[in-house]
Amino acid sequence: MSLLKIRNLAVSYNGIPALKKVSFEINKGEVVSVLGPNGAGKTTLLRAISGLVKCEKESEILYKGKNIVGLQAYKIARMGIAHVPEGRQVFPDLSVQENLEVASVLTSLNRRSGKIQKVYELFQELNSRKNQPAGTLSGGEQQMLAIGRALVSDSELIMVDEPSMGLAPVIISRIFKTLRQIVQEQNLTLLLVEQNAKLSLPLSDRIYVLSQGRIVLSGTVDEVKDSDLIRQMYFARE
Amino acid sequence: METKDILQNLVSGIAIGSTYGLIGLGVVFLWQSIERINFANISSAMLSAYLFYTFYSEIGMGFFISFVLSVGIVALYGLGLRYLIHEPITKRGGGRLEFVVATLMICVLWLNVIIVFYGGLPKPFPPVFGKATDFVRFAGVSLPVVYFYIFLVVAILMAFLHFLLRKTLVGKSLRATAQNKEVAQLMGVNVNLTTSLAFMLSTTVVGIAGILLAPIYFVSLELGGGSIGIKGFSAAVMAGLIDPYGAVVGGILLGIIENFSTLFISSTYRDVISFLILVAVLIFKPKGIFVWSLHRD
Amino acid sequence: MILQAKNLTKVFGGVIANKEINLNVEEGTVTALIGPNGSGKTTFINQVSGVLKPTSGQILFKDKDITSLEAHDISRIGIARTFQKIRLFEKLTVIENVLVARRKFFKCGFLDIVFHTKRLKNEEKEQLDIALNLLQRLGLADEAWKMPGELPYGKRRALEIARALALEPKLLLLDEPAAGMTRNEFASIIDIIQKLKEQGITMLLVEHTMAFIRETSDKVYVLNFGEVIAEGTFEEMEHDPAVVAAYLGEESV
Amino acid sequence: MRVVNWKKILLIIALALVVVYPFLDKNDYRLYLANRALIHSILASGLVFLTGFAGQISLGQAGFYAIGAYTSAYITTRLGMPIILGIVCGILLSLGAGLILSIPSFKLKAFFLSLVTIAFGQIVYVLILNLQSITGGPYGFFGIPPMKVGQYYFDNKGYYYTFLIILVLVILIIYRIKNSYLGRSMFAINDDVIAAEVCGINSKQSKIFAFALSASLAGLAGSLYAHLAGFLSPEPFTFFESSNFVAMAVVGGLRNILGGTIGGVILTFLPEFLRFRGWENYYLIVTSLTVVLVVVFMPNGLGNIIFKLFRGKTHSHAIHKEITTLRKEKEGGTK
Amino acid sequence: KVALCAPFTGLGSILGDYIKKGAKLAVEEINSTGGVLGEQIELTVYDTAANPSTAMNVVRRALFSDKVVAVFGPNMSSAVLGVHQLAQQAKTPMLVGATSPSFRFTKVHNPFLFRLRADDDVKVSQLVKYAVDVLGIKKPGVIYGSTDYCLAALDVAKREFGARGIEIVDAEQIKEGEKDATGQLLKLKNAGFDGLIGLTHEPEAAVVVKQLRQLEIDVPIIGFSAWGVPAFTDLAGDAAIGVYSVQGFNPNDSELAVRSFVAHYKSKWGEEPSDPAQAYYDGIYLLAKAIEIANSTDGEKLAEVLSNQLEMYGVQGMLKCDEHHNFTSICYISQFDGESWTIIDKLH
Ligand SMILES: Nc1ncnc2c1ncn2[C@@H]1O[C@H](COP(=O)(O)OP(=O)(O)OP(=O)(O)O)[C@@H](O)[C@H]1O
Ligand SMILES: Nc1ncnc2c1ncn2[C@@H]1O[C@H](COP(=O)(O)OP(=O)(O)OP(=O)(O)O)[C@@H](O)[C@H]1O
Ligand SMILES: [Mg+2]
Ligand SMILES: [Mg+2]
Repeated sequence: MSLLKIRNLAVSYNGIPALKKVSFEINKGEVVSVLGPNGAGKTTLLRAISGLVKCEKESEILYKGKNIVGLQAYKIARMGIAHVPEGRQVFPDLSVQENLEVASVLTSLNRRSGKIQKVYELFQELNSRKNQPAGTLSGGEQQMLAIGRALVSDSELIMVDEPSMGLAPVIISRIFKTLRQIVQEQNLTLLLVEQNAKLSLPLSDRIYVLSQGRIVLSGTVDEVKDSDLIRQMYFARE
Repeated sequence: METKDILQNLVSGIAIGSTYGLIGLGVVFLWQSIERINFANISSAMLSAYLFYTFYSEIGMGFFISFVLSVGIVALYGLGLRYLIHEPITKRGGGRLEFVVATLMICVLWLNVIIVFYGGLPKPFPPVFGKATDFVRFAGVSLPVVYFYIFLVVAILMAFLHFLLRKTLVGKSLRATAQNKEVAQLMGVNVNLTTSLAFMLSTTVVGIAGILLAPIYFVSLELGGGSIGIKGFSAAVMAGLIDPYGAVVGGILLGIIENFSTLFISSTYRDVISFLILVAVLIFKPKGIFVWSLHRD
Repeated sequence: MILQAKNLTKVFGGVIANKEINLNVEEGTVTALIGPNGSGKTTFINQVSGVLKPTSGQILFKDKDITSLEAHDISRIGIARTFQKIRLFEKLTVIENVLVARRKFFKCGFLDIVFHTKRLKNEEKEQLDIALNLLQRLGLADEAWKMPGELPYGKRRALEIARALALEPKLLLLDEPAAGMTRNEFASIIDIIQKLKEQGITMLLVEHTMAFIRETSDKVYVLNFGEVIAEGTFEEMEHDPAVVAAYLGEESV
Repeated sequence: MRVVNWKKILLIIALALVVVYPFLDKNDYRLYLANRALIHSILASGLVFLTGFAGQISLGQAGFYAIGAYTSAYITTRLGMPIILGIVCGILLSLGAGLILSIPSFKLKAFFLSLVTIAFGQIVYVLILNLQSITGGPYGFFGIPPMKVGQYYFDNKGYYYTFLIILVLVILIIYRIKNSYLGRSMFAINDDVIAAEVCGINSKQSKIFAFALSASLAGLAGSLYAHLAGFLSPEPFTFFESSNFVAMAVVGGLRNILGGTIGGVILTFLPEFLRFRGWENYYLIVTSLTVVLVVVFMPNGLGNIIFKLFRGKTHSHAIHKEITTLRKEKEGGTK
Repeated sequence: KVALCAPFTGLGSILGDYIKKGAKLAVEEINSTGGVLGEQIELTVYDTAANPSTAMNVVRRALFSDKVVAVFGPNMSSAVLGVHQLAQQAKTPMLVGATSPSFRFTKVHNPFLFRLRADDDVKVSQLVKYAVDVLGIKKPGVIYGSTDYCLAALDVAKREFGARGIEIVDAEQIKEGEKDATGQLLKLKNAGFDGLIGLTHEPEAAVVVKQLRQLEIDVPIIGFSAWGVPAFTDLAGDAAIGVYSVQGFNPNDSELAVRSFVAHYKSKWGEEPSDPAQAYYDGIYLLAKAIEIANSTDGEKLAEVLSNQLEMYGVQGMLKCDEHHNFTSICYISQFDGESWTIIDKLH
């Protein structure tokens, strides 16, 4: 059964449509990538799922069979959907440790510190900055923290908006390795928005390509890998 | 001048300063949880004092019931501020300044409402915290009994708020909400609840303060604005609006500065002196005296 | 040498973000600054642009000491920058965002404003034209009257670059200009950078995308823990074991 | 050819009414109030500039108002100098105070700054109370000469036109500043200081300028008030008066060029009109309630509503008239 | 049609209530017995917010817009000074309860301005006299407030002590709203004062006496008129026992007129009157009488009658306009015994 099923999702800003009747689904345990040029509506898609933007009437977002359209964002988060927003939005005046603690609200008490410890192991850069206000971290450190926050929650579906943005190559490969690992180990589901197709494709089971608010291409990685569209968009110079 | 007198002056300064700190606690708490300065919060002190006066002295209810009732009503007042003022302003795109003006005017509104119902005359506060002539004397220094209740409550509230904000998940969620409401929601924080909590707790704190301060400030309009408001605000700001401890220390510092400028410089210019010191502190330590860490962009 | 940093050091509390950095930028070239996260690249740019004051050391621009100048003075003598975390004027329209940076080209004074002279009107019109042209060059002409908040990430980046260019800088500091772009989008940024280079604008850029660095840079500096650990051409750096270990990782991208 | 534009006609009628008002209403009390409203409008316009355009807060504007008032009073009454000199000195002195007060604004964020301004207001107030030899202290300052031209001593009518002209000039100047590169720079600083600095804008200079301008306008308003009233006492210069001024700016609309005027007029007349029989206690409740309601339900101020009525839609603030026309040309060209 | 301008908000809101109640009582009594010249008195109440600038607005309104026959108030001396010329301009009598000597007729020469209470010059002189002659104070210390009311009193006190060759050892200010006077009192103590002269408003008076008790400073305390009212003793509680005050009115006076006024007032408002209530009560009667004598409501005629012809027996005894345009100069020296003020002396 599909974990997340979206039908006719439409979103518009001030009357200008950003998503036009998008439909797709994600099965449990899958890694799905969403690709698309700037302004395609990728971020909007994630924001609509987590309840941060209003959808048009006919939209349907079924999570575990339950329609979550119109629910408040925190309720959606509590159902097990984690969202790493675009542009590393940390709580600037909270320390690194406190940022992670707030994110562990939904985790059962006895596992919180263990999960936080895991994040520090994954991102040693953060370990030495536990008590630094997150607003003073470097760009990449903030991005690590933002991803780390999603990892400490007990969510089943993790949506990540451009995780590689601003990270050093070593870290990026580390992150993608980790993502692959935890998806397998903990039977998580991952919805990935990532411009770096070279990184995200090997990780993904299926791919959707968005353009101007519509899904223009979809399929398993092998099906779409050689399509002109993908080549042109992501591997043009190689 | 005898050392005994100087000691007495110091103790009195600490005492009056702790009343500023008590109001400052509410200011810091609200700032930490929604990043707003709420002048209407100052009215909570006056409202709870008048309510307590009505329940206890006029209707004749017991101390405990009167206390709980008045503080409870003031807590609801906090909720009202949220839904009737904060939310509509935010929804219509108003910012902090609009909120400040609205709450300032609410402050004025309450003053006038009290005048209509109770008149402008200050009312004597019932001697629940000792009579006007009850003093504790020690080492040549004396203090009205009520201050010991105040010290106790200041200590408790300060520790409680500090613990809440810094050590509990609820407090951290409150602060997270203040800094980024949207992302806090993504973490599963019930922003709705935390915001209500922030408003209610801050009015409750100031409401409790009101009842305790009434023996000193009388059940009067002065509890609802003017100098105590500005001084409570100063106490909080001196401490950078960061920490409950800071608010209390800031308040006490202010009290001491005031009393010593009276004693050694001039009673006429004491406000000028204490405000100049305040401004100097702010210029040299723009984020408050207890804040050292540098923030960047 | 258009820019020289001499023993530049910046300390935050206990953290040494920049440690005695010596760095030179040759006029007319594109120099890249790379390094792991938190190695002090943004801190370096912040100091050159005057946003942060160095703890010690010196910054020379065209052989003049600019260490103690304020940010607005530095931007006026020809150093412009973009921010890693985009900072646009969200309450101004796109075109106004660019016009703000044209401030230094206005010659009219306060009295011109009060009396609303012809001269001022002409100047405003002139600057508006220049701004519109700039937007056109960066593919933002259709968005000129929108608010920045309505733009997707990529266009916000482009707008930030347009705003920096509006200062007509000699030296342009770019902090991760290609972050969050698809490949063919950053191809267009590479184009822009090459065009600017042809126009004689010197650039210092911070990027984590190696393909981007490879295509654009003449020289690369590598930072680690606030120190320069290597410098040279991209090819040299790509194979420098220290750089690979600290930054690129084994399976380099 | 064109349909008659009734909005324009209405506007012209309204303007005409403003101009001939003193001849229509013989009531000395209302005319006096109108004069006070004009003074408040001048001051509140300065606040609109400071807060709405430059993003700085002042809860101590009554301090500048007082400095202007007492300076002019002292110079004209005690030193016997001409009134115009008194007013100029009043403006200069409050400008000086504004310059000093702008220094903390370099470092302090909004609410820390607002406390400094409150402190400034309090300090001025205490000084008025205690510098009795200069200000008369709580007894008040008496015998301030009225304005005159030649042998004509101003009555309320004379004041009305003088103040009206001053107000119009003030608004015109603020309007032009707002729509110039200066105004744009201010909005930019307001949005993001560091980004603005990097764009070559001297944020300190802008803040100094904003404080100086609003302080001078408050000083000007104060010295006009001194001559209109003929006597001064400390009470009109308290913190609550300062917050009343801010309320005027907000009620009128902080981002609206006429915000100060609209707020100034409304908040001067409203409490007076509410002095119905038997309402001596209630009128202030109603006034403050009105302000609360306006702020809560129209945080952009009444000015915006009025503008909307006349324009159909509001302008996004810093869009210049020329820019708009140019834009239309450009759009027309591409189509 | 009569205007009453008094402070109901702001600092002076303590007084506004008394003033209104006193005046209203008189108006109702007169109206119920047929009014004046067959017409009912219509009392319009205006709030001056204890702010001369607002007072200016409301007096203008009363005079030029509502065109009243006479104005009662404002009750603040600086406000009176600011607005009395308007009354002259409108040729309308203005009867005020403010007590500062600064606007005596001999000083401002406004034939339309009258005062309903003994002015502070009289009261404070009596206070000083009592302090020196009876209490034997040799080194007076003064604590005073920051309003014109307090400062005017301070000036008189300085003059009167000076005239007796006594030097005030120290004068300290406590601003309205301050709640800690430790510094001030310690300074007075260090100056070696042997008696406290209190020239502050009611709440500060309460603060001062409480802290005197706290600091165990044992000196006679004598305060001016703001100290001789229930508003002070209620707040100060036991700390006020033994305090002397000079009062303009004392409800315990055994005079018949006082007793009947107090009884009426109590039955109407359920509380004891204080001196502003009495002053404006008498004031309304004065005006009514003047209108009857003048047989008109013309301002000039009324002012003429008020200043020259009128003699009336009011609550305070015989009321007649003196050369300062004051109607009375009666005052009492009283001492608080924990329940009420016992009259020690009644002075004319
Ligand atoms: N707050 C907003 N107001 C108005 N329009 C918006 C807003 N946010 C996004 N849009 C518009 O919606 C469209 C989709 O934007 P979205 O941010 O979802 O794109 P994206 O695919 O995430 O792009 P990028 O890769 O640059 O992040 C864009 O055309 C954008 O201009
Ligand atoms: N105000 C501050 N207080 C404390 N530490 C700071 C402060 N500002 C920066 N730092 C630290 O200095 C280091 C250098 O930061 P900087 O932003 O220069 O890194 P960067 O090289 O730009 O990294 P990235 O590639 O992730 O953007 C970081 O470890 C950061 O945590
Ligand atoms: Mg996006
Ligand atoms: Mg960086």
